[in-house]
Amino acid sequence: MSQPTPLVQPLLLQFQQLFFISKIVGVLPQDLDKFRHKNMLEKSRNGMFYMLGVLSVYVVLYNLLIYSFGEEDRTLKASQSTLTFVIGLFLTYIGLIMMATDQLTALFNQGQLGELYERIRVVDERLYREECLLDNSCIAKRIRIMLIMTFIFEISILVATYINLVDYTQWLSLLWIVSAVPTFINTLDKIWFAVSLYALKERFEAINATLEDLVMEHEKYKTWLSGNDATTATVGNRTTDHPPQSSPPPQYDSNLEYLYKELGGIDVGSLRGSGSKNRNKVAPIAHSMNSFGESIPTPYKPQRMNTNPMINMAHESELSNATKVEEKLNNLCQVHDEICEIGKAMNGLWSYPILSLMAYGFLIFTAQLYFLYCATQFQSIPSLFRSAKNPFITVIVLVYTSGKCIYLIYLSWKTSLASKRTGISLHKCGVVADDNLLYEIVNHLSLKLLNHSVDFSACGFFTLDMETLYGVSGGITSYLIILIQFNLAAQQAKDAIQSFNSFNDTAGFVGAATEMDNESSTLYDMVTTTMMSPTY
Amino acid sequence: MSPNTWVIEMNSHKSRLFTHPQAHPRSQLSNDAFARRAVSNDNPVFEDISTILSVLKASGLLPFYEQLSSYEVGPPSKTNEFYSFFVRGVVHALTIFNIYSLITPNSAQLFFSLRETDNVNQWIELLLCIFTYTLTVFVCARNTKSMLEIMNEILKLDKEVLRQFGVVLSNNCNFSVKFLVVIVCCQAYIMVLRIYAVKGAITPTSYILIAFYAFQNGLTATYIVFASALLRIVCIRFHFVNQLLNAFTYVQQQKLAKKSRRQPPVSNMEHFPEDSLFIYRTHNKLLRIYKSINECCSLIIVCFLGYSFYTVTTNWYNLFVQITNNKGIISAHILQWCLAWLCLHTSLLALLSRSCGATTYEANSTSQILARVYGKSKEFQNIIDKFLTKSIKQEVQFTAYGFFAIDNSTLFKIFSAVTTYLVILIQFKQLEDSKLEEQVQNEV
Amino acid sequence: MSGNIGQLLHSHLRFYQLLGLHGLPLPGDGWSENWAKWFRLFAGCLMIGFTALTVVCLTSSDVFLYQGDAFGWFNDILKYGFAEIAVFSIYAETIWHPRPLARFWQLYATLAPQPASTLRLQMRQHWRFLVTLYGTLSLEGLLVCSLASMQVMSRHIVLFWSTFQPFVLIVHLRNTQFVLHLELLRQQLLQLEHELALLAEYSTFASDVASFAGFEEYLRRRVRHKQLIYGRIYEMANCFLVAFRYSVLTVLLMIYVRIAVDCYFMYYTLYNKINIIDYYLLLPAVLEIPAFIYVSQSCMQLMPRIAHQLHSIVITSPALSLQIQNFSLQLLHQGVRIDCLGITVLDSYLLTRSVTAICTYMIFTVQLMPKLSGTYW
Amino acid sequence: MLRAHRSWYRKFVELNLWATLYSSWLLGLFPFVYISRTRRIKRSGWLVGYGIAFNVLLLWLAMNYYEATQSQAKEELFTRNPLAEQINVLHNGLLLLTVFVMYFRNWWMSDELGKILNVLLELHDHHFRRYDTSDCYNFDNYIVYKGVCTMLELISIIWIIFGLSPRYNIGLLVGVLSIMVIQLGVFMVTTHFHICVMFVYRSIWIINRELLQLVNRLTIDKQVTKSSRIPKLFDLYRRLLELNRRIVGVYDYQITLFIVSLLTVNVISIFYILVYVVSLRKAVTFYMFLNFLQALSINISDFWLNIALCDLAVSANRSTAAILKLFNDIPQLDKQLERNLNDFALFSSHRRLTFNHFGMFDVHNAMGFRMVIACTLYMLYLVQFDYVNLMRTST
Repeated sequence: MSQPTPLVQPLLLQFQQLFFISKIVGVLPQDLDKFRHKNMLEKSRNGMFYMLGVLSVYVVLYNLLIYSFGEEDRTLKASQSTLTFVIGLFLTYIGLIMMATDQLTALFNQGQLGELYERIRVVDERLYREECLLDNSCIAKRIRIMLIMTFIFEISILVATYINLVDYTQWLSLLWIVSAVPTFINTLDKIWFAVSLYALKERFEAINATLEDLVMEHEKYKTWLSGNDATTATVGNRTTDHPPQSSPPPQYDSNLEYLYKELGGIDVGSLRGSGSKNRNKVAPIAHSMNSFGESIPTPYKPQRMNTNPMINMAHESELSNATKVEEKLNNLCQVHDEICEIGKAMNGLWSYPILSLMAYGFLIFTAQLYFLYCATQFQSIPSLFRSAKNPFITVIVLVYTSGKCIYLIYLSWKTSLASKRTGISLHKCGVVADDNLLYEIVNHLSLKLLNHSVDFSACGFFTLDMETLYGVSGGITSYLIILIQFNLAAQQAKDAIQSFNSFNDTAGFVGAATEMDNESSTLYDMVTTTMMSPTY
Repeated sequence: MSPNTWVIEMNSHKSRLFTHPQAHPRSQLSNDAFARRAVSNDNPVFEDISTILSVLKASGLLPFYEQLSSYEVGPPSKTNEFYSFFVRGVVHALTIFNIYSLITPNSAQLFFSLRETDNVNQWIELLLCIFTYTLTVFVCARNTKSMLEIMNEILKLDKEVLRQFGVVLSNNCNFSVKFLVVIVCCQAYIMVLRIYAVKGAITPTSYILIAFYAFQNGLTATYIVFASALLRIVCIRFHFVNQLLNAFTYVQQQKLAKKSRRQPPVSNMEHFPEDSLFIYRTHNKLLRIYKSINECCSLIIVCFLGYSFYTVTTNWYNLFVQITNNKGIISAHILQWCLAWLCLHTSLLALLSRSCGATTYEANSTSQILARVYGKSKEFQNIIDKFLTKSIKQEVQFTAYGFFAIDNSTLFKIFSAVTTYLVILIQFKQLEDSKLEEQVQNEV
Repeated sequence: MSGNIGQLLHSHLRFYQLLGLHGLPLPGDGWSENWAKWFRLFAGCLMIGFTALTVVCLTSSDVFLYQGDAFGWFNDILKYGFAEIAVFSIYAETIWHPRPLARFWQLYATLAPQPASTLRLQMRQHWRFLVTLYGTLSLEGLLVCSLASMQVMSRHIVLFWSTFQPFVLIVHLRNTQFVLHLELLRQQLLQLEHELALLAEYSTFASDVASFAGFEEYLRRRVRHKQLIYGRIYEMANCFLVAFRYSVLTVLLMIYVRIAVDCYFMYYTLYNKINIIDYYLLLPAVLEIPAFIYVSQSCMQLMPRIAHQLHSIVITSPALSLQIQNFSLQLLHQGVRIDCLGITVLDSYLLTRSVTAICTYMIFTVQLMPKLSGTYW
Repeated sequence: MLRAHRSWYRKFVELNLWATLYSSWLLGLFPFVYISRTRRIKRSGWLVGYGIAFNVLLLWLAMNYYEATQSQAKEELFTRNPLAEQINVLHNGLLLLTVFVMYFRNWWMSDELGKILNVLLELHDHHFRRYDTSDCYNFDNYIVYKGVCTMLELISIIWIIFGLSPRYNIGLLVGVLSIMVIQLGVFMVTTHFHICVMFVYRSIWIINRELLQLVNRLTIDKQVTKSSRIPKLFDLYRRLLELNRRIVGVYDYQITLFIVSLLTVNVISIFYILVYVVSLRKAVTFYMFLNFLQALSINISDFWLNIALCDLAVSANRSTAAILKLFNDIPQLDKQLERNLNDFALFSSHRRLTFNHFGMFDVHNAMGFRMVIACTLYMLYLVQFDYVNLMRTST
């Protein structure tokens, strides 16, 4: 495995800037110049100390911030109850907890992270030997885009809040900048996860693309066997004019199907990273497809186009002899399984951060909306949620927070879809090359594939799946309604019993309600299918 | 996949049915685990959970089975059976007495509280506890035979494993003792709290009530711990099977090939057919054991879950009330009370869901591991296929009487349910209080 | 697909096209590129118009929104907002990726090369779609007319409904469009199932009575052929999902939100004895979701039946059994599963869940109501 | 001794079956006649007409004497809590709908039902008859449970109505009788469904037993490596699943409405009693409490019986797949047998026995549990709402 000159360039090559940034702000403890020289993540003691120092500094500053802005909460405490105040603190500390979780987990598995990328490199080499190439160039682009987005969001939120809602006469207000730190660090950490996940997805798609290529080659081989392109063309034209009553001969059909898939292009994404020859073959077709007019006749031009050259060279398809292709299919299957394992390992590394992120997302989303409501009712809200006083800033915050969560969920969903798609492509191979020996191989392998599972979950409490969104959104809605209900009740109770001043009791309700809710929602949002799923 | 989840002791090769030419792959899946010698033959079976077993035996929930050999237990002798009957009879008599005294005002002094609802809650809690325990006793009495069968099955399996691989599977259930201690402490603490809380002299009736209440709680909890210990044992067996299978996966094969590069690389796949037979058989047996454990325990578990759900809810509610009334100081007594209950029940729920989840995971991961075995020849592929085909979409689950599956996420589900009910309770409280306010208003 | 989708489908597609819901040029009209461009442009204009309408409604000081209390006002904003999102996503799909839709129609053309000959047959073929479309449309019109006749018009009602109804119309038409596509898919699946059933019968017949030389081989080839067809149907379903990726979600969401909100309003008006009867307009919206879900469910319910028919083929030769196992594994791998962005499967269970959810929210909001109306009990 | 007892029990089961058959003939719900020559049943127009006439008459009677069966306790409730009245109206509507739909579907689908029953008969005659089913205890038990439950329901109706309204008159009697007979009809329809399900269950149970015996034979003597029974069992299994699907299709509306009405009855009765006791501050007499309790318990047990029956069949089906796994550890099987087993396994991974009504919910324990939970929640909400009303009326 250890060649002097590696066959493939390691994935980490793309992570340059991200690693530097996260090294500076203390998201990752690994060694810097080791990374710069041989693109490897290795444990380093100094990095660990640096990170711990940074973490402690953050914590201190954050507490300072809370203290200094807690000044004006004294009045709030008087007007509201002790509890809402405490809740406010709790909600603010959630961010800190999240950040600490990220950094500590990064510390604990600084070793495994390197191994993870090493495994990915090995997988790349194996894929290379199966001549399915994949280019990591787009990953660097993605990282850049994500970083830019993060900066934009953070800066906009920070500046807008600072200018509108903080009185920047006293120098202490500069501390407000610290309030952006936890989310920023958390986002950096999540970018690592997201990009690595995306890389895995690309690996899966590369495998699918190789299988599709096998199918295509076999198609061409068959058409080549079945005679010159003229007949094919005529067949094509005939079908356009008056198609045969019974469906046309299989190889022609699936040839058509293959081409259409190429044309459809977008739906599988099977094109990405599947070798260069594939690309320039597709280019003209895609071009002619841009304005999709008369449906049937158009695709025949490309077919003739890429059957024409094939006629001259006597080319053979791998699928034609099963014994040769068996090896390849076996290897692809093993690589698939290996990637699934890597996915599981990655999920294990990031499980606690993701859990904390989801909890944070749910809490902040609910709290922000609730405090927005409170602000519209001219009630006082915890000072660290002052961004809720302005609906536009609130919108930005919500978009930012929910964007992080939803993107992770979406990506993991896509990845599992791509991994499931391999089975389909495999079966296509089997059906196209109509051969008993191959059928046996394909059945065997597809049984194996059915048992390869890559499902991303947060500590096994809930799977990172789009279905989760359903439950979470339901939870948010119902809890908001309940909260507002409590708030109204408390207000009315307050007004009702102004006359005699035993009002702490009822004012407690609001706080109590909020408190209960925060206690619960952390639990609630994890639960995609609660026991009482019919009611929510 | 840490190999020290069981302890392996390699006998000489002749103790096997078939002897392998060179170091069998499974020997390195537990290199570091040759910890202790083989247990001598005359030691009691299940010595890891002997304490909890003895407790349950003493309380008549399990029979005093005879140990025929180190790998078989027999039905209890007449006297022991009679003893169990006697204990159960006593328990039922006490239960009836308690219900009687709960209905009659004898127990009035136990239900001292400012709020009406708290008393009602305590009432229901008591009744639920009594019901749960009674049910436990009944179910255990009915399931005596099947419990023995389960034990025998496990022991037979161990015996076979020993004969086949010279491996003694230890079941490290040390957690059972710890939990026993925790339970006893919590119950004792709660008893003390209760006794201190009662004003005035305590009638013997209340003493009996309190003591028996604690006794019932403790035993139910103990039974739950016992169930999870059984599950743990099964889980370890499953894990062993998976390890055996894991030795054949392509990853291990590659490692082996790398290791034995100097001598001609000899694949150890030729053992696969006979080993696979053993593995499949064991897996089926384990599944059967798992299922029968589920059948034995599920009713009790459902009851316990309901009970602890109720307890947890009411205790959260009390805590909440305590925290939110800003009139007086928060009474430390009720705080301790609630916290004791919460920690007891939460830990039990966590234990149960964790052990169920682990076992289910191991049981279902066998097919996934088998999917990594790449046999060259056709017959190997057939061997693999026939298992995989039959395990498509056939995941097993540990269900609570079919109501819902118990796994890692159960704890969360329960807590979400708790919050849902809390919301409703609190709304009621709100309404009541505002009603009170209005009455006061009208009087003024 | 020139001429071979039948004039019924042709006319209806034209109808959708004129509303900018179907971005492809139809067979028969040449100059495809220009046509396509024009349609995109038209759809773009419609989109801009609707967006402008929303902005006006939300910003103007006139009584577009309910003025009674804050909650009702908020609800109206919700309605407009979701309607706008839905319409926007619809037109965005029409404009920016027509390709999967084109692919869908190609596949349909290859799978069903020949439409039913006469119009009556076509009507019988597509009756579900026709019923859905015309039933909901006529009901809608009827209700609007009855409202216009019976309701004493306040300015709010006039403004609100005159602005909101177009959104509702577009969204409902889009829904019927989903129904059309899914219906075509369902017909294909049904066809496949029938053919498999025929094969099964034939095999049983041949197995016990008469078989001819090479019968197994013939059967095997037929099964393989069916396998290929199934692959294409699966791709059709995929194309549907990709083509209407976002609008399925947004349309369902909009209808759902509207139902939830209007239920609240209905109870509110009954509760405060206000004589506004515009909540009757909710009825078509209530009918839309089941219509859609029913079709998608009947698609998905065909899967196990196909497997059933496949396995009821009497196996006489190892090759055949291999083929059949391959097919059934393929079915296991690529089952037709219609969902909106993977968020939730569109089967009737969704219906149950949403109904219970709406009930729960109703109860919450109804409890909210006395508190909202400023008087304290 | 035990054997004798057993045989008596069997006789009792038979009695139940016969009672069901004859009473449903009497009520005109089972418009078929058995032709012993062809061992088939066939639909007879006379019975259909009789059934329609009879039931229309019953409904008319029930309509007429409806007011007479009302008790005054309810009126107080409604005056106190208008919501309760609305709910009551809705609920009556639901019950009426249930009855209508039941009769209508029963008459409308009777043709299909006849076909299904014929297939069932044919299967029974040709395949399952020769197996001894005397030790299929669950079958007997559930038949008996169902019968007993039906009887209890009827008794509890009488008890409630005469218990709540002590003023007897002819109208009351007629009304009660007609309502009772109608309810009996409803129960009969559901009983038909359950008996069908039980027969399906027993057939699957037989298949399981056969498979088990086969496994044992193969494991015991190594010589036997082939068997031709698997394809036959597979075929039977497939046909049973198909049959089951059709049965569920026939009884969709009936069972769904029945379950829903049972649940609503429970929720609403608890709600009433709570309102009556808590916010109306009526002292509830012990007799009344007992009355309420028995009605509730019987309803719940009947509901649960619905669930448990289906769950029984489903679990039996699940164990079929588990039994197939036992074939794994038999060393060298015949290729043919292997292939058949694989087909069987694949099929069972594609389709399994579910009682899925409209795809909305399929009936098993988990679903029943959820239903119960949901009902509890809704009841709590209702009570809350009553509280809210209390607040608003009190000031």
